[in-house]
Amino acid sequence: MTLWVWGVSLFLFFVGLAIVVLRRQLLLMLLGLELMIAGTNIVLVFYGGLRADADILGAALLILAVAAGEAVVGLALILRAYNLGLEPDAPALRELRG
Amino acid sequence: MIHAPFSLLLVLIAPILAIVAGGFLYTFRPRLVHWPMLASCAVVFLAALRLAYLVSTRGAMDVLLYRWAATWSPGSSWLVDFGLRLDGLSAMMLLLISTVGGLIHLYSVGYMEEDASFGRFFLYFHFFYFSMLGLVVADNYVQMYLFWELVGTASYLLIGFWYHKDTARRAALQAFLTNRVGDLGFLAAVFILMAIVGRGDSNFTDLFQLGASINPTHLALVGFLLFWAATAKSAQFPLYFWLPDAMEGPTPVSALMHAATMVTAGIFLLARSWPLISLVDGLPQWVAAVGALTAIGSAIVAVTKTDLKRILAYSTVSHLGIMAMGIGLGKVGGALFHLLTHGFFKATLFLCAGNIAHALHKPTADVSEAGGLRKHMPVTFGAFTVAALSLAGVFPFAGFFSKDAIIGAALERGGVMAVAGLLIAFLSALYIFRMLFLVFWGPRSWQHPPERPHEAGTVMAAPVSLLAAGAFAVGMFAVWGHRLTDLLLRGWAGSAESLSIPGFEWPSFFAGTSMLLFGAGAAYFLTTAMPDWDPAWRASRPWLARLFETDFYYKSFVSGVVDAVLAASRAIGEIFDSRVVDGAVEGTGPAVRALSARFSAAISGSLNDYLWWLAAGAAALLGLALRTL
Amino acid sequence: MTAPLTLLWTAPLLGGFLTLLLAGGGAPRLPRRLALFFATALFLYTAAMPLASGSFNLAESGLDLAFGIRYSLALDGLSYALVLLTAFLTMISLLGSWKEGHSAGFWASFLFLESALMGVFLARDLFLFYIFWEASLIPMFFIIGLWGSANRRHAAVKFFLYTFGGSLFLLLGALLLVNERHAATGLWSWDMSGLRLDGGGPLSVFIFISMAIGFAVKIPVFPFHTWLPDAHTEAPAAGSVMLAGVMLKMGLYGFLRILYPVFPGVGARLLPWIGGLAAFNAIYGAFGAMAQTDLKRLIAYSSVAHLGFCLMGIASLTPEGIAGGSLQMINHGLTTGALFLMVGFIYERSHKRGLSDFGALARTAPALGFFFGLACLSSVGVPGMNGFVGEFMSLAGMMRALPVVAMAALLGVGLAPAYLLPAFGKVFWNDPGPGSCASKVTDLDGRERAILWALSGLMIVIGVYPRPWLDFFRAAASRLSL
Amino acid sequence: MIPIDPIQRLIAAMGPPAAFAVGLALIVLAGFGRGRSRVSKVLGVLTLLAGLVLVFPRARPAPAAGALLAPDGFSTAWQILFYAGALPFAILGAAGTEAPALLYLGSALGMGIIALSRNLLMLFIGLELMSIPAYLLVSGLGRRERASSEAALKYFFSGGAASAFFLLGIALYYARMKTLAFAPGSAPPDPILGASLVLMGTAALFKIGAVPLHFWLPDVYEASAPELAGFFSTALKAAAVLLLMRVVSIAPSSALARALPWAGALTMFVGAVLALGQDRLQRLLAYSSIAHAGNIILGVGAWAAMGASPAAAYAIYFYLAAYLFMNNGAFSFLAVSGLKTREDLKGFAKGSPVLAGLFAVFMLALAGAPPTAGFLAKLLIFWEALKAGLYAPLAFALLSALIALVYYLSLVRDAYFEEGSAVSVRGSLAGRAVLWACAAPSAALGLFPIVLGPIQRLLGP
Repeated sequence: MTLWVWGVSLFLFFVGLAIVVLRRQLLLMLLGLELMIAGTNIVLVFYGGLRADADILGAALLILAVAAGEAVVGLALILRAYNLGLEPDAPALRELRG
Repeated sequence: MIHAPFSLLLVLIAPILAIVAGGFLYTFRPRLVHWPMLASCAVVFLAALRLAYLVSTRGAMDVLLYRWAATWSPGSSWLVDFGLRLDGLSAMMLLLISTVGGLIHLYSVGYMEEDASFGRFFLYFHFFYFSMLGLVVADNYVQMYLFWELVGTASYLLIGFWYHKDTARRAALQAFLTNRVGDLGFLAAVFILMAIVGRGDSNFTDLFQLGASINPTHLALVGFLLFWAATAKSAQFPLYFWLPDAMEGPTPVSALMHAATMVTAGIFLLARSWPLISLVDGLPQWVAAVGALTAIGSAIVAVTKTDLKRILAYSTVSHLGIMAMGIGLGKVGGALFHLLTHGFFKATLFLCAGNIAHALHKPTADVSEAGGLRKHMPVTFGAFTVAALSLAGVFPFAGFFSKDAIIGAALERGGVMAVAGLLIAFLSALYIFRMLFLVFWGPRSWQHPPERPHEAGTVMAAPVSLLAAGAFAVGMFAVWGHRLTDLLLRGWAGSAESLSIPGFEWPSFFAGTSMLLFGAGAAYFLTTAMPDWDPAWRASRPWLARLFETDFYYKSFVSGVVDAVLAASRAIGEIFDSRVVDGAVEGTGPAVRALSARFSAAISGSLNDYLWWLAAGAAALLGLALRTL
Repeated sequence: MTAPLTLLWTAPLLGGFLTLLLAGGGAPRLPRRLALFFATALFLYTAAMPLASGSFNLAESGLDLAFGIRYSLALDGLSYALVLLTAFLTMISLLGSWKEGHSAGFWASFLFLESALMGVFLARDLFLFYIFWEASLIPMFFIIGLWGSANRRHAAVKFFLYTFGGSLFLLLGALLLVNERHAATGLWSWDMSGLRLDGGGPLSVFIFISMAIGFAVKIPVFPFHTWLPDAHTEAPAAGSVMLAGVMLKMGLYGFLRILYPVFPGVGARLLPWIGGLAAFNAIYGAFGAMAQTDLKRLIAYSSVAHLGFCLMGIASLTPEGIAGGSLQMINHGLTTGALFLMVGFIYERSHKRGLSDFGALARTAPALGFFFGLACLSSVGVPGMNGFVGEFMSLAGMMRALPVVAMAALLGVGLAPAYLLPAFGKVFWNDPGPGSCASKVTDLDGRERAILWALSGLMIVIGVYPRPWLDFFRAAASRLSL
Repeated sequence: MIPIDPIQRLIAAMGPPAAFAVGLALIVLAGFGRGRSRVSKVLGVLTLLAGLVLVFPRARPAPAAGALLAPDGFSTAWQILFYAGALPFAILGAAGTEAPALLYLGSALGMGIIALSRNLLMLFIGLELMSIPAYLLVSGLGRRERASSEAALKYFFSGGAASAFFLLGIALYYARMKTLAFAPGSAPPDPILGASLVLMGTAALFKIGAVPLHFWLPDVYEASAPELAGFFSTALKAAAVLLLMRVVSIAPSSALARALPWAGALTMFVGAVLALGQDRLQRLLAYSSIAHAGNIILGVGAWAAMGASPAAAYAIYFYLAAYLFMNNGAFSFLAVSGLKTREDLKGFAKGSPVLAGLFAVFMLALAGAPPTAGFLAKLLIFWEALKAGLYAPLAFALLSALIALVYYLSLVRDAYFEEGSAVSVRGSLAGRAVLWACAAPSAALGLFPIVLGPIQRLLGP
């Protein structure tokens, strides 16, 4: 059971990572980030149940909240970029380099 | 407190005071600079006489002046003392230097009268004189080396005195550098001796007492190195070549250098070191061989030269060779005797040459430009003749006695040395009579100068005459009274036999005089009987001219060595140092910058790349963590 | 005065800041006057110090800082000689550039430099030593970079980087040394004096070599010498004087103060290597100098050769060698200082330094010719002048330690006139060629003569009677010799 | 034992964060009034100062069992760095609205929480609380809007991914240890735990700017206002270092700890080499901060290798403290002078000698030239590395120090030796005050390390 949960969790994490690394649309990348966090959270929730640890469930909730806050900030940043006329696309963001 | 005869201190103090006074005078009255110098010469001459008397009555003495340098450590102390050595050898040298040097000082007052750098000349000149005085009274090798180098330095300044002349500049540099090559030998010998003594330096008396107890290998090394030093200063093969060029300086400089101050230093060193040199197996033979080679070679070259001073310069080289030969044959006394007589006649000859050049308004004269000066310059002619006869070794002129002592020893030794001795006698007569005939009898060729040649003024003629008198008389005085040998024996650390000077002896008289007559006859034949034969004969054989021009190609070899050193310096200083050593330093900058550009290119600006590297970094760390699974 | 040694390095520092602060007051001459006042006062103070206390052995009690670092200063013969040299040459340098219309920063930089150099020679704590050692780079960096000649920017950066890089080896060695001491005694201490590692283990050898590289860059020893010609050539005359006169000596001082006392065994073991390298330096520098066409560059290479002799004497580990090598440091400071100053005077008048840019200066500027010739002879090592004494004793020492090396180094002695005299001849004797600047070079004025008389007088005095000067190094010589 | 009342306990435990909460509330309230920009600026500075004062507890009670937050010597020492490091930004930047003050106070609050945490969850929250305002600050406070926006996005996504790694590390830790609480040396040697520490360490190293996790850093520093980059490079970096140390301390012989010296060597070398090629000053300083990060990471590696030696901790702390002054000074100089590229710098010393002098002090200090603070900082790190036997990384450190000197020195050369437009800049009073306040310790801290003596006692036994 533990292995299964770990499997799913890591799968989600690495899919998220792959999205973040490989995809170019910023919104999709944001999704990837959330996927990484959510994937990890699965393990925490699982262990919380398994070990009847209320603290960890609370922690999972807190992490969700933080992730949501992060997502909001991410969206705000993307929006601002869009408003400034930048394409919401990773390869377009290459003014700074070298 | 220093316990020394005041006259001994005076020998050094008087010139120093004169130079300091002259230095002050120089700044506001440069025309008066010669007065303190002349006064100093007079004082030194009187002091030398007094010292000779002191030595012969009271014997030799060592005087400690002061401790020059010293260091202390628990195990050992190291020190170098400066002192004065007064013995027969130094007394004789002092007499020679003060007499000849003083007279040349006087002569210079006339000779340099019109030169713009009159004051500077006397400052340098007296410094030269002072250095040589210091050299002969030095009490140990370090001190001797000190003055030895000062002599070289002064000669550099004086040979290059007319520095507007390219040849003078070159000759000065050549003289200094060649001497430096010899000095290295001296320095090395000093170091070895100091290492042998173990506690720094020691004066001659103590050192020579060590003599036989020194490791023979070390001693041989020291002996050869000292001889090497002497070959440079006394112009022996292979380091003789600077001397003929050194006549680029004013004539009084040449006279002083050839007669009293510079080239005599090497012979003096050999004589001083005789107690060591005589202990080394084979070294005296070497000295004799080198001396003979130098004497013959340079005499041959002297025959081919036409410049007055150049002939005399090669003649000096030849005579120094004779002296070295004498020392090598164990006749130190004879060699020193010859040094003494040579000082007189060579000074006379140079000053006469100076008179001639002066009369012709040239810095130096060629035999082809002179000719028939007999009537116009009677005093010069007389002096020159006396000195020439002395040089050639005509009985009873001074040169005869001293040369006779050496030729006699050569004949005694027999074999190659005997042949060499006779050959030298022949050759010296040949070149000096050739010169005499050409200059004073030969055809006149000086119609063109604006005014007729005239005799030199009294201030120049008087010293010349006095020197000529010396060139005549000093031999008889020294030999028949045995005074020189007696003097030299005071404080002598070698065998008494080495100082003995034979009196008149028939075999060597006949041998020497017959060679002399051959030489004189040959000279007459070449210059007067068939004056055109020699130039024609030589003109038809250009290789021969080249042979003599380059001193049997030896000069070409030397300039090759110099060029090689210069090329090496360029290779190191211009190419190796800046391209290789510094190139490695300067090259790092561009190399790191290139690396920087590489790294910079990796930061592409693409967010995906950034994240990829982030993941890769994490993966690498993870791999590291799991590797230890 | 309760802290006479602290005063030695704080006074010039204070003077430097004052000079900078008072610069804005609209009195253009004030900074240089102030700087000269401080330099002169400090020199007089330094010179009077042993007179007042009867000895040049002084120590300050010290103050513990963090990390085993101790603020401790002391003076002994070796330090005193170099401190005196620093004070003297700083004063001379300032006087020598008196007429150059530099800003306050120039004058202040020399005081800052003096402060750092004093600190180097006074410090008895490795850390303190290193701080002063490196701090001396900063003023010199600005002196070269701001007031140097055409290629000064490159030279300044190269100087700083190269010597800093060398110092990193020194730092590494120092750190290892402190760790070693901790391993041996359980004490964290950077104190120099009580430190002695007799064992010649590989670590000791490593530390020795590492620190030696740091010092070698400064001296400089082949192959770490290439910063020097650039720095010397581009620096203003006064900067070159300080650089050659004092800063090169720091490396040798390091050998004398740190390496040999701490590692007597290793020093003896490496004697052939260091001695050989030193002898090579003497020859290499001479060959390098011979090829130069720029007067300053030539003198710079001559420094390489001379410092080779110094190092050789010290490395011989005989009393006469150490004393001679140390005295040669002072001699080189005076002689090369005088040469650089005179090149500066020539440059100030003509803005040229090439050997072929001049000719017959001995006729047009006889006083300059006299002093230059005198300094050349001293540099050549003509006896009777200071240069000979140091060279002679260094060689004598090496002759006892390792005759082969001394014999090889004789070649360097022989080559010295082969580069200096031709250079002298070209500038002072040769006929001026076309486009020569010789006519611009007027003769020395009174101030310049006075400076050169002071330097030349010392050259002769030391040469004729070196013994009292050798006394400075007596303690070091007897302590360090094998 | 004297009983301590809960309020006192709270203030003792987390006085500064509490103060920040109050300060934040006040600024929000002030936002309704007039002149809010100035008021919020003053309030922000006052809050930071209050935080600095409250860092020092009058009594340090033993933490309650299972406490999420509890002060110790490290937290006290490091919080000083955070709040002092934020001051130049608070004084120089943050104009316009109350938003910047809110953001940096929030970020500082996050740092405080990192310092006080005894629990991985709190560490994570602190990390996020520190980072999220930082993303927004970058976006909002650049001189070039588009570039700032781009940099903020890059920062956000990289940082988000790093946070996710940290989270995964937490999950692994919990799986293995059954708790989120951590304590020094509490963990068994175990590959799972090793992986967990590595993942958390990655996030910390990312924030420090270790190679190859450094790509975001130059972009962010370049696009931010200079004073903001100063804040990031000092306070935020110090927090990340403490985060790394907390993670490493869980198992000082883990793979992470053993990798650190090499990571440090790589970081300082690459950072120094990269900085060498830069013409834009802010980017150059960004790379230079990577090189400095390498030294610190090496220090942390040595600290871990010697079993959390107090001396090494102090070396790290001293480095961060010196760096706080030098780098804030350098960035503040850019803010005050308005210089952008090396071309602008040429001839600067002619027009503005005083500012140029301060600049030279910062550069020499950053280069680590004695007698500046930067020298002692580097020396202490090298010394610790030597003590720990990290010879090869130390060789890299020496080499990198030399390379670093090249670019700092060329900047000084440009300012002093090159010809150029001699602009005369005086700077505002606040600007000059900040510069002098940074320059004095940069120059002299190395000579008087005794000033930090009390801190040394905090970190040591």
